[in-house]
Amino acid sequence: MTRRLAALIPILLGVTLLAFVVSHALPGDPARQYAGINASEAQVEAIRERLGLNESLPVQYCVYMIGQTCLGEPGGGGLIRGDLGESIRTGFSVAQDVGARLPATIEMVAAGMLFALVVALPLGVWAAVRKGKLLDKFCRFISTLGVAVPDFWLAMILLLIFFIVLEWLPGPVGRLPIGATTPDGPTGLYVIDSLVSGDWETFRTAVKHLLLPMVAIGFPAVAPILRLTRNATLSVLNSDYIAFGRAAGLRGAPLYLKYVLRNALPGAVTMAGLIAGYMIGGAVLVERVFSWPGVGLYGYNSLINTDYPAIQAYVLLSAVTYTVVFLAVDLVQSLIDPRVRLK
Amino acid sequence: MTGAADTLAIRDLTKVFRIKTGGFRHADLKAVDDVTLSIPPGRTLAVVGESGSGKTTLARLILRLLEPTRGTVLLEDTDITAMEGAELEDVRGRMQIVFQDPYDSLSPWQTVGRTVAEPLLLHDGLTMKQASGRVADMLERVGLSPEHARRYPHELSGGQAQRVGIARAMITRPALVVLDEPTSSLDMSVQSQILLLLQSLQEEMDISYLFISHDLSVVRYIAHDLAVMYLGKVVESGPAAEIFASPRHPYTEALLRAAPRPDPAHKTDHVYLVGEQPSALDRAPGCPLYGRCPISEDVCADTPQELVDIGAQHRVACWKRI
Amino acid sequence: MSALLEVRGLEVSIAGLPILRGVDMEVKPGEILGVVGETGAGKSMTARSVLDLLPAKATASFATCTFAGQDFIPPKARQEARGHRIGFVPQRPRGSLNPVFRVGNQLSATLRRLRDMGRREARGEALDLLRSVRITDPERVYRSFPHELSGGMCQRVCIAIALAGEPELIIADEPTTGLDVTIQAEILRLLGEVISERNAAGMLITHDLGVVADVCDRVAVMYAGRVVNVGATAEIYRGALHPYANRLVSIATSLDSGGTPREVPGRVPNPGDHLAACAFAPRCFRAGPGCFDREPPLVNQSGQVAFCHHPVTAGVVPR
Amino acid sequence: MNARKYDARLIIGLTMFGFMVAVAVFAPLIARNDPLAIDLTNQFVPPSADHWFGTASLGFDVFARVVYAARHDLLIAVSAVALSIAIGHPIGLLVGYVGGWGDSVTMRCLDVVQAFPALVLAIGVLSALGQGVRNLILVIGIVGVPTFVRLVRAEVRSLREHAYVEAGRAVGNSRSKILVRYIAPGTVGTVVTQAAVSCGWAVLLAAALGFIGLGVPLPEPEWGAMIAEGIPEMRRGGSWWIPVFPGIAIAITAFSLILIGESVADLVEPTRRKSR
Repeated sequence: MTRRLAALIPILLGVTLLAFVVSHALPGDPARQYAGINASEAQVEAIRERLGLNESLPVQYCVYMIGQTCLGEPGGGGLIRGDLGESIRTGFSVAQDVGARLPATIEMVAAGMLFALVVALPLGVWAAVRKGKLLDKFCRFISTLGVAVPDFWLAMILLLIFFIVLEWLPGPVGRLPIGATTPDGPTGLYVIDSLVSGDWETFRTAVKHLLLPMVAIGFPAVAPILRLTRNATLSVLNSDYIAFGRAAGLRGAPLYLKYVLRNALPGAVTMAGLIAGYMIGGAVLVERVFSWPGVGLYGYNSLINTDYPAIQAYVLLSAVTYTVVFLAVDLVQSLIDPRVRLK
Repeated sequence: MTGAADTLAIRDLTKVFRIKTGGFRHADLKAVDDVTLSIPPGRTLAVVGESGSGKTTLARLILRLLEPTRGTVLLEDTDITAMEGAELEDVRGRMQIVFQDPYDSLSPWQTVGRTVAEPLLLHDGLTMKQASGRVADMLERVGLSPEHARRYPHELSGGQAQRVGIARAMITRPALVVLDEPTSSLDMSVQSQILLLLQSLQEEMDISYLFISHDLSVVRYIAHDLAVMYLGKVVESGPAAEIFASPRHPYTEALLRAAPRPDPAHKTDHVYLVGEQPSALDRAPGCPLYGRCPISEDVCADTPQELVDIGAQHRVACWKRI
Repeated sequence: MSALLEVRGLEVSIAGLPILRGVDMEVKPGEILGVVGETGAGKSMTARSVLDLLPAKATASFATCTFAGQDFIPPKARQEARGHRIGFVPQRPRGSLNPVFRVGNQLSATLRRLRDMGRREARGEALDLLRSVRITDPERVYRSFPHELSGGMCQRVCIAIALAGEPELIIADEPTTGLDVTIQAEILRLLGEVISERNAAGMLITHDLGVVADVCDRVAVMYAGRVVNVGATAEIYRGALHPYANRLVSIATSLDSGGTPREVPGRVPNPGDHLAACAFAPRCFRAGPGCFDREPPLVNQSGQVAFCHHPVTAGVVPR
Repeated sequence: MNARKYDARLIIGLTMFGFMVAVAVFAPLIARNDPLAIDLTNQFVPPSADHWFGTASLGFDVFARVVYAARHDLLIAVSAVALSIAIGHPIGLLVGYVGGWGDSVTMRCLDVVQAFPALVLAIGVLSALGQGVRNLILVIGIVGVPTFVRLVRAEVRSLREHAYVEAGRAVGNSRSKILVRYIAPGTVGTVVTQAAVSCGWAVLLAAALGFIGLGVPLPEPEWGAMIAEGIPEMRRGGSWWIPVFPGIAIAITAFSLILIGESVADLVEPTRRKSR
């Protein structure tokens, strides 16, 4: 446990270093991008000075990590104090901006994951049991197709069908209709907050708004989970211990279900981690389509406004989140797999 | 035995593996522990032991596929222990190996002809064309036809693949061939074919064999001399006939008693040793068999046992059986 | 004496390739039958057919199949016999135990299923079973995961599971391959003992003639999907009628005595290979022209049965 | 016995991919209209005989743009994957075979790179480097490197354990010869398989970057950017043809490539297992 946590430190350090390199050391000139195309050379130089871009790279990294302390000046700041800089566009600190938008993304990704699991797990087991039959072939087709369809396109197709043609679900206006009061609650997840406070009307609206983003972000994850479940189930079904269990007189669905679930679980957990990473990346696309006010949309808006600190923070936070999710997966893994536990 | 005439002489050969035991701790595992052996020209020394006895590691050390921690290896009176690079690659022409799994020991991307010719290309500087005549001869010698040279390993049966492995090992007429369980993954009827082939090749080319096996019946047939290993130690060595007739070490005795024999009148004696072979990490500092041995006494636990000659080259590492 | 298990005319093919081509075999009450043969001879397939545990693409048909007088041709009868009437000891003991459950759970789950026991009762019985397969510290083994046990210990657990349903027949499929020599001997003796303690019968599948000589009362020698020679162990080792069986025994015994083995030329046929009327004819030292196109007749001599045109009878010295 | 079934998948994949390649190569013959032609009198026209896929803003012909975009998207995907292999394959071979210190450092570096979701990393780098086809290829190629390093490294480490590698050393081959003659050939199959799948991913990644405005600069046609044009139309409630057709083009391309990769993997796997 402590070793795993210890192994996390160099990775996180590397992540910050890479994020720094991407923002400071690449051939592009951030100051010029900041200043815009029409800025004079003097303006660019002023910005360069203000951002500390005239210092040597190691010093810049030091400032980036631990703030002005590095230059012997008061003022603090730096990554380790949670200072991600100030957004040029909104004027707030980036950490504050991101914090405000995080629940929206979490709500969407969690719903998407749930959707993917609910669809893929039973289908995967079923496809394995009926290996080679029509259903299995159909599942294989779907899983290949699912990987090939871009999620942002799927999002628009869903909108076309359910919003424009059928008019069943709301359009791409975010989490609630424009002007609606947001439910108060501890989690910031509207579906849960409204449920807790018993506000049924808001709950229904929130769910309606969540449905399409959920499917759009969850659908690409169906394929890998389905495939993993199918293969895990097959390897259990073809294992020596199932053969021996049958020879010893164990029979029927309980045997399979218990064995398959228990043996396939470690693999499924790993896969969930990978998919979480994929969704964190994909969020920017789906949020863009649905105007979903999450971290991804924030990243996108920062991008088109060349809001430099915000973009860097967005990139860095995605990586840190992914790393932490993976650590969690690793820990869960060691709890559920006795073979890993031993090591 | 005088060292001068021997094809192979190894002295105090030792291999220690560093094993991670969790966290940042590790332990030293003595896979091969102070082994001294020699093989005269044209003779077969069989090294017998169960899995974990260190016999395979010993073979890898002799061939310099693994680096020994300590000790020396003399091949035809040349010390090869410290050889490196091109010098070592050269000496490999004089010592060869035949592996247990015939398929796995042949590169799936090379034709049989190329595989068999490779030692000639590397050591005699021949081209593929120049080598092809000798390859064809060698293939015929091991009971294949020259047209097998164009095939790939997956087109061969197990027995044929093992013949290719033998052809590769013998084509440079080496002084020493290590046979690492060469028949144990083959069917019985094919097994005897390979054994007969190995024997006739030895007579023809005067090669020395180091024959690694756990199968006593095969060893009884092919070996002139025998070394029995347990947990990295040689516990008994000497002429094969002598050891089969009167085994002295309790472990050798246990092996011989436990091996089922194809004779309904002979019933195997099953319970000679207690329990199962421990990990080499957990063995007693004295006799490795301590704890399982039926005749052991307390002193065995921490008194190391040296091989002692009890006459006629028969040596045993057990103070109670000298 | 009527047979406990009788199989006649068993044919199995996998994806259209014939694997078994008319196997006749019987196990008598209280005896241990050794089934011997090389790779692809069909030893395991025979056993699996009896338990209806063939691979998915395989099809099997019997002319006769009875167990203690009961018709065993309906697959359901064979399925219901698993564990209850026929116990099975596998080839790879460690892989045969589920890696994520403790072995004690696996054993007591089998007991609860086969003997309708409650949780606590099953646990007690499981510990007794572990003791009966000579495990000295059953409590510890009960709590262990398979990867924490040695191969020999896993095989003892598998034997305990095979015994859980108090079966009348125990089929062991190469139960000692992969185990150390000294452990092999113990496992074989254990198998022999638990079979006789329970007045059960045994079928031991192996390629090792030493193992057969050690524990089996009778031997069935298989070649290319058929039983070619059956007889009492002593008779087979004294002089098998079928040239193939004869050669196998002679190779084993001559190696054992340090003598030079006789050579059997050629290789074991693969499924799908074209076979002569007598599949062994191309490799046989006694084969005549008839062997290739006429089905070999049944020869019944000196307590043995063999299918052969030119059986090795007394007085004929095999070349 | 299953060869026929896998062949069918491979044939479908190859046919579909060949079709897309043909579209890219023969774009001028296929599309009658100029993909860059502006016609302000014919904006947002639904599909018709003149404009098979309708027109977008500025009167762009969607059909011509979908067809010409194949050139950009395929070029970017194929070049990027070639770049990934050119960097990743040798590194994987080397660190897999030599192991030790260099291996650990390389793997930790990969851990760091892979901690970033591919799209997010590409966004970060592109926002610094600036737009352009060459930068797109560079970024997508680099994002794909870890996959190949890991894949080849894992393959090398398992190949290394085979007795034939030891046999190669025992007959006197040098270590470099072992790597080239005995180990490298064994990695080709998996690399080819992964190359096809990676090409599919690259198409998707290129389109995603185009979608958020970091792709091929306008007015050059690119599938992802064309889909993005449809977003404002969504709220207005029309012009379905603008996003639908480029999306289908992406899906066909990615689907065919992934199908090729998967069926080749299934074909390669059993023969490899048999030959070992």
